[in-house]
Amino acid sequence: MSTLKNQGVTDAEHAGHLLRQMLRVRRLEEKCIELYSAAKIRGFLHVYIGEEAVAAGVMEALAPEDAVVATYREHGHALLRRVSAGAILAEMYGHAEGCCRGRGGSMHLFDAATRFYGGNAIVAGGLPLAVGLALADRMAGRQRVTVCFFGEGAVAEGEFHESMNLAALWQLPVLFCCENNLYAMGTALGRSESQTDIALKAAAYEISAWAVDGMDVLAVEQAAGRAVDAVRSGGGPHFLELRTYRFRAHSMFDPELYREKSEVAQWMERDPISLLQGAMQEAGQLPEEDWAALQADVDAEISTAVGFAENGTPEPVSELSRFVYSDRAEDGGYTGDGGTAERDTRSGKGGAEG
Amino acid sequence: MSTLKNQGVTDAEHAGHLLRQMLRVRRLEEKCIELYSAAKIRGFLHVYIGEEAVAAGVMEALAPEDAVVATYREHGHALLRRVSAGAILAEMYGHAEGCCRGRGGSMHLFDAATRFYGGNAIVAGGLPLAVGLALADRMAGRQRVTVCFFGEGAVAEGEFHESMNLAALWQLPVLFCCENNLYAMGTALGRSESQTDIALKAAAYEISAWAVDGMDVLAVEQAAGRAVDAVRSGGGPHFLELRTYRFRAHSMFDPELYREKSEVAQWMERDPISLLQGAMQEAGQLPEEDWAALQADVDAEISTAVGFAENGTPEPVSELSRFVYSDRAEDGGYTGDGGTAERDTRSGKGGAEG
Amino acid sequence: MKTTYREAMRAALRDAMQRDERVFLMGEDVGRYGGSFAVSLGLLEEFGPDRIRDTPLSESGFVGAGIGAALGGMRPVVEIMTVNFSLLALDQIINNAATLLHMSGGQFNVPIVIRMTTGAGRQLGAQHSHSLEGWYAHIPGLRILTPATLADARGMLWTALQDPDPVLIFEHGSLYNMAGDLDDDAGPVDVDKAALLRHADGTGESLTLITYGGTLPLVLAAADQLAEEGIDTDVIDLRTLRPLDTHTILDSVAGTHRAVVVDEGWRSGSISAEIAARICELAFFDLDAPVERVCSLEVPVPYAKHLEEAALPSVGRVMAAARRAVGANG
Amino acid sequence: MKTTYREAMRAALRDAMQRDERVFLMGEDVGRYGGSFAVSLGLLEEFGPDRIRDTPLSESGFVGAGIGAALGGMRPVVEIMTVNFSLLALDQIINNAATLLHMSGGQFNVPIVIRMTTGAGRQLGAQHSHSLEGWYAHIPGLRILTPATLADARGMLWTALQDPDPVLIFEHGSLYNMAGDLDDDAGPVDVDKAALLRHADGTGESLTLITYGGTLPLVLAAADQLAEEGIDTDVIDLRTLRPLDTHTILDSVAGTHRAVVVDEGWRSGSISAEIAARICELAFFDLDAPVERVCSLEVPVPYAKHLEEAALPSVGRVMAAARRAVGANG
Ligand SMILES: Cc1ncc(C[n+]2csc(CCOP(=O)(O)OP(=O)(O)O)c2C)c(N)n1
Ligand SMILES: Cc1ncc(C[n+]2csc(CCOP(=O)(O)OP(=O)(O)O)c2C)c(N)n1
Ligand SMILES: [Mg+2]
Ligand SMILES: [Mg+2]
Repeated sequence: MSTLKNQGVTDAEHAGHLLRQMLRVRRLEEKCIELYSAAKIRGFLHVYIGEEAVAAGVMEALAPEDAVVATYREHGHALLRRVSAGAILAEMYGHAEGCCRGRGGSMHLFDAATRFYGGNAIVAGGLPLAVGLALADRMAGRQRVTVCFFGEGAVAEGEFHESMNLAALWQLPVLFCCENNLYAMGTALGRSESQTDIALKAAAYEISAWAVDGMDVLAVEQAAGRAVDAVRSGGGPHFLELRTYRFRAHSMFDPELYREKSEVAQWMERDPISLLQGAMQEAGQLPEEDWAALQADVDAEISTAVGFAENGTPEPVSELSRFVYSDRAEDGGYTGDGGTAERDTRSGKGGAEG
Repeated sequence: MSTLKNQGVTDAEHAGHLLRQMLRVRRLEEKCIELYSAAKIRGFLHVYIGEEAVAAGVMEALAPEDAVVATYREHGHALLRRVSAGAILAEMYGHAEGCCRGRGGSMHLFDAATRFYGGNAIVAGGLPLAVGLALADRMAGRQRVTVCFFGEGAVAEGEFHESMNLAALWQLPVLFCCENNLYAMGTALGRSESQTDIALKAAAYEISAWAVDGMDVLAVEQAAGRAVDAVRSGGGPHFLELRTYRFRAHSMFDPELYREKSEVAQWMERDPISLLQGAMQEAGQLPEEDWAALQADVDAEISTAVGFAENGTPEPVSELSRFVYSDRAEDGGYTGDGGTAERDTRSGKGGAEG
Repeated sequence: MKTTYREAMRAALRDAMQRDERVFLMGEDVGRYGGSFAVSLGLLEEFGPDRIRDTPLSESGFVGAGIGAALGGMRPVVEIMTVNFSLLALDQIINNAATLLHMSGGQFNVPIVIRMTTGAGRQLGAQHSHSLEGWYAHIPGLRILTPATLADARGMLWTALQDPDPVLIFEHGSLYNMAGDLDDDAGPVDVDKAALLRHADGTGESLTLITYGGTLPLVLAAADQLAEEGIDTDVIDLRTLRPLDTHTILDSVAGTHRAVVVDEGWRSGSISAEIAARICELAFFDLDAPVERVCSLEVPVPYAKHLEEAALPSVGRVMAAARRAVGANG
Repeated sequence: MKTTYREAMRAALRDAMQRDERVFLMGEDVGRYGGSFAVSLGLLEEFGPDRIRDTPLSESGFVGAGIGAALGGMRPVVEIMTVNFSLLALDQIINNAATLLHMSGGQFNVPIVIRMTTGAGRQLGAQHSHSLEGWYAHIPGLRILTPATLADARGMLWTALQDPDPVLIFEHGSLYNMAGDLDDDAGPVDVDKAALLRHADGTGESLTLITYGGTLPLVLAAADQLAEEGIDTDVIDLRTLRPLDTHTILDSVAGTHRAVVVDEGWRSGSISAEIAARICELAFFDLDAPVERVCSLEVPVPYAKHLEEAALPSVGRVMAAARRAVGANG
């Protein structure tokens, strides 16, 4: 809060940008819920409502050449990493225009252009990938940063431990962002960790780690900025525990038996969007008409995106077996470059029938 | 050392017992190397020479109803847990008289009678088992302790992390004994852990943990005694880091390229057997003839064991498919009780041909 | 009594907990959340948090702990939320649960039951749609059960708990809402025999359809439609994938001389391959046509509905295979 | 040039490191220890600790990191000490390496090579004797290579590194000391085709023997002995288990009308089952006898030499199966 009151609102334009970013995520997620109820989106759907300040703050600290690894609760991360809302929604429609041509769905958004490495539906499954991306940068002598988002539930997985140790041991340029929203599905943090101070756990690997108010977008941005700078300048891995809360159910199937409505209500008083909006209003930096315009803008973006998704086309079933192996050209080389592949001189074809 | 000088040698009889225990392990291991060279023993063989004080000290603290889980370097643990040297050697001969009827070999010694749960050739693979054994005791309201031995190399595995957390979260009666001999095969601790203070790592799970001079059997015994008492009386999991050193190669195949001979020599000056022997002699508690008698005793035990193993018989090949599933009796019930199985009323047979 | 597969599983859990105090359920969100597929809903209130034990996200750790608890005299039922996450626990399942009895020369059996949801069909994408039960059936030391009916959902758990050795129960996610009638006194079932759910009456062309689990409903539907075309089928529900009940399969094929195996796993190295291989080995001179396999296409299961449907076995594909088998009368 | 399988693998690694600076080797004890099977001995001195990278005991972590490094433009060769420990990394291999390309709609391929020792036969007991390469071959998105000759040990690595997708290389532990002659200019090899290592000349009864990896030497020995008995064999070294080169198999069986498949995996659900099923599907009316399978007995591999030998395929068992196949001329 202090950040919001004292320092954040000094740059009204920037604050407005952050407010917009959070609102874009919020509206996208609300739209997803609506579309899910209308059965336009299927599968599992996990929304980020309440946690927008985390992705919004962290993404500000990144450069285009950096990499992002996220979880199945990643619509917001994709959007703020500059994957278009249209490509995201089209993906959830299962359309060829989706960012993964309909093969990934809500939990598996990917985008090579923005180095957005997903979308991972295995809890903690993205952490080793982030370590490896950072290792590649380190070995190639590139000054890039890899940011890895994951929930506090992932901290109990062995892969968390192995990833922390590898990153610290090899001093890799990776920023771990633990979105501590206090629950892993229905399991409260205190029921899953003997030590609930997550930043302290990270510090036990000799990783610089600190906890941040994840409802305060300016605090997140500041902390992330510092951490990313340190990582980029060779300071080794850093770790942020972002204390936040999910306002909605875990997924569309969750009856929320495990927490009190009053607890949710209490956290909603610290809605990251309202907090920033309120602080800006108090400081006279958000005239009613600007706020209205901002909302209208965002609504327009989302409805354009829905239109894009609605008008999408199904990926032809004839393409089903593509992308099991990389495409090969007539001459036997590989056609797609998938970010990393190159042609070679082999002949034959890797078929989908094993 | 202080322990040895000040307090250990006060009870000469007990010190003599510990000396004997360590010597039994040493001689057994030396015999294993000899038999390996003679091709009587095959497979992988990992000896415990240099580390005897750890198993000797810890086993003193245990009651018969307690449980032990160890690693592939477990001949000494089995022996001191009261599995006979004959049954151990016969196992390595692949004989029916072996403690696992020849199916386990050096890395897989088991003994139901003494609740010795192996022998595990997967690094860290025994830790979750130990947690589960302790959970069973906890749920059944039994005041038993499970002791789990593992090397410092296991600390990097995800299963270490998951086991620490579960044990601490559920406050289970388990004592973790990390045998920190500074190397995992050829990998020095500093090359595998960002934080090399293992006890500190354990403490990060809110587990009471302390480091002990693993070359000082009295110090180990004292620490283990305290820890086991605490565990047994409901104090939750405890953790000992036992600082020791392996004097021999990792296994019979290891050319030891990764460490200096001088380092080994330096550690050998702190040979746990010589240390205790020296302290006792200095205190006048180990007359030459006692020492000679002790050695003769131990030699006799080992050579009887070799005789037992030599005279063993191969398990009939017709029995090969047994113990894939528990035996079923004529009436369809199960015959073996394997410590836990009971008869039931099912018919049919689980065959080895899937 | 009207019930559902989910309720039958729950009744089986409740029953087991009541009958044997060594039984407990452990897994992610089995307690306060009510089970990710609501199977254990209400059991926490009935049996308390010790016996309906929520675990952290630590598949290897808590499966291993279940094995240890089994060694320690308990009868754990460990729930892995879905088969997809069981890959994290494979070391414990294969290197410990499946091997301890043998390695210890018969001293330490492991009476653990591990339940998990399996299968695709709900647009969950590649990482959440594996059908690996047939793959698990490769491992000696494990028993693999695949309840596909209400009676088996109700009965297999207790039978599994009586087994002194590790048993894996795979529950196909699409079955939980299956509703129907179940005897009021439904109880433990034999798991050693496959079930012949439909018997060709000898009129018309005949054929054996072999399947299990999530594809049983579509195979039964295909059988109905095939009957209308004059193709008369035996339908075998394997029920147990390891050990396989080869006898029931061979008995049927001896009568029909043709077989189609249907499973949701990827074709190469599927349980269907094993069944086809066994039929060819043991009934070679009985067969009038090659054994047909209907499996999933060998692609990571895609999210989009039309792609997912195209990747999975369907009534249409089963019927096409059946027609091929019958037409191939050589 | 006289060489060994181990040296050929080492030469391949050295060559790859020299040719492409993106290539690096990572795994437990690949550096200072010299590799647990001494394959990488000396490479640390030549290429330094960055590119010959010792890892902590963290199979899931460093395999996942290898996948990430591949995504990041490197060409990692990740060594898992043995297949037994790869179970700890299965989630990364199946849920990430094998699926990312598809899930991302073709955007992210994963050019990783994962090498591991496989197999039994050295009295290492149940936890250290798995033969799971055939089991891995079930997974779409992976390519599975099993070099069994010096030429393949020398040549498959570079070919694998040119593959834009994940390749797993299984090296049978019993092959490392195999010595023989290798062309001085031996280099990359095609991996799309199985090799016909011996061709039945049409005199006498004929038969196709199909195998790969660690059992190739014993199959070749059996072929020699069978020839003396007047049984004339095609011997196929599969080389690649996924995708399988079905053509080479069918071509041979079209000539011999009989086949015996030999592999060290457990029989149920083995790669032999898949091969037998395919032959029966695609060459049903060509076959004169059921396809025989010679696999490991379905037990955790025991330590004792006589028990282990009895559990594994042997020349004697291959010959018995061959005689059965020939005698079963129906
Ligand atoms: C390895 C694994 N185990 C279980 C699951 C099922 N699951 C999906 S999300 C989730 C909770 C994760 O909680 P957390 O990491 O805190 O992230 P949040 O959902 O709170 O953002 C669980 C248990 C999974 N996807 N992967
Ligand atoms: C999961 C796993 N990875 C690798 C190995 C191979 N391996 C056997 S022992 C060993 C070193 C273990 O070192 P440590 O835990 O310190 O025990 P120590 O041998 O020093 O007693 C390794 C890497 C294994 N057995 N299991
Ligand atoms: Mg959470
Ligand atoms: Mg060690």
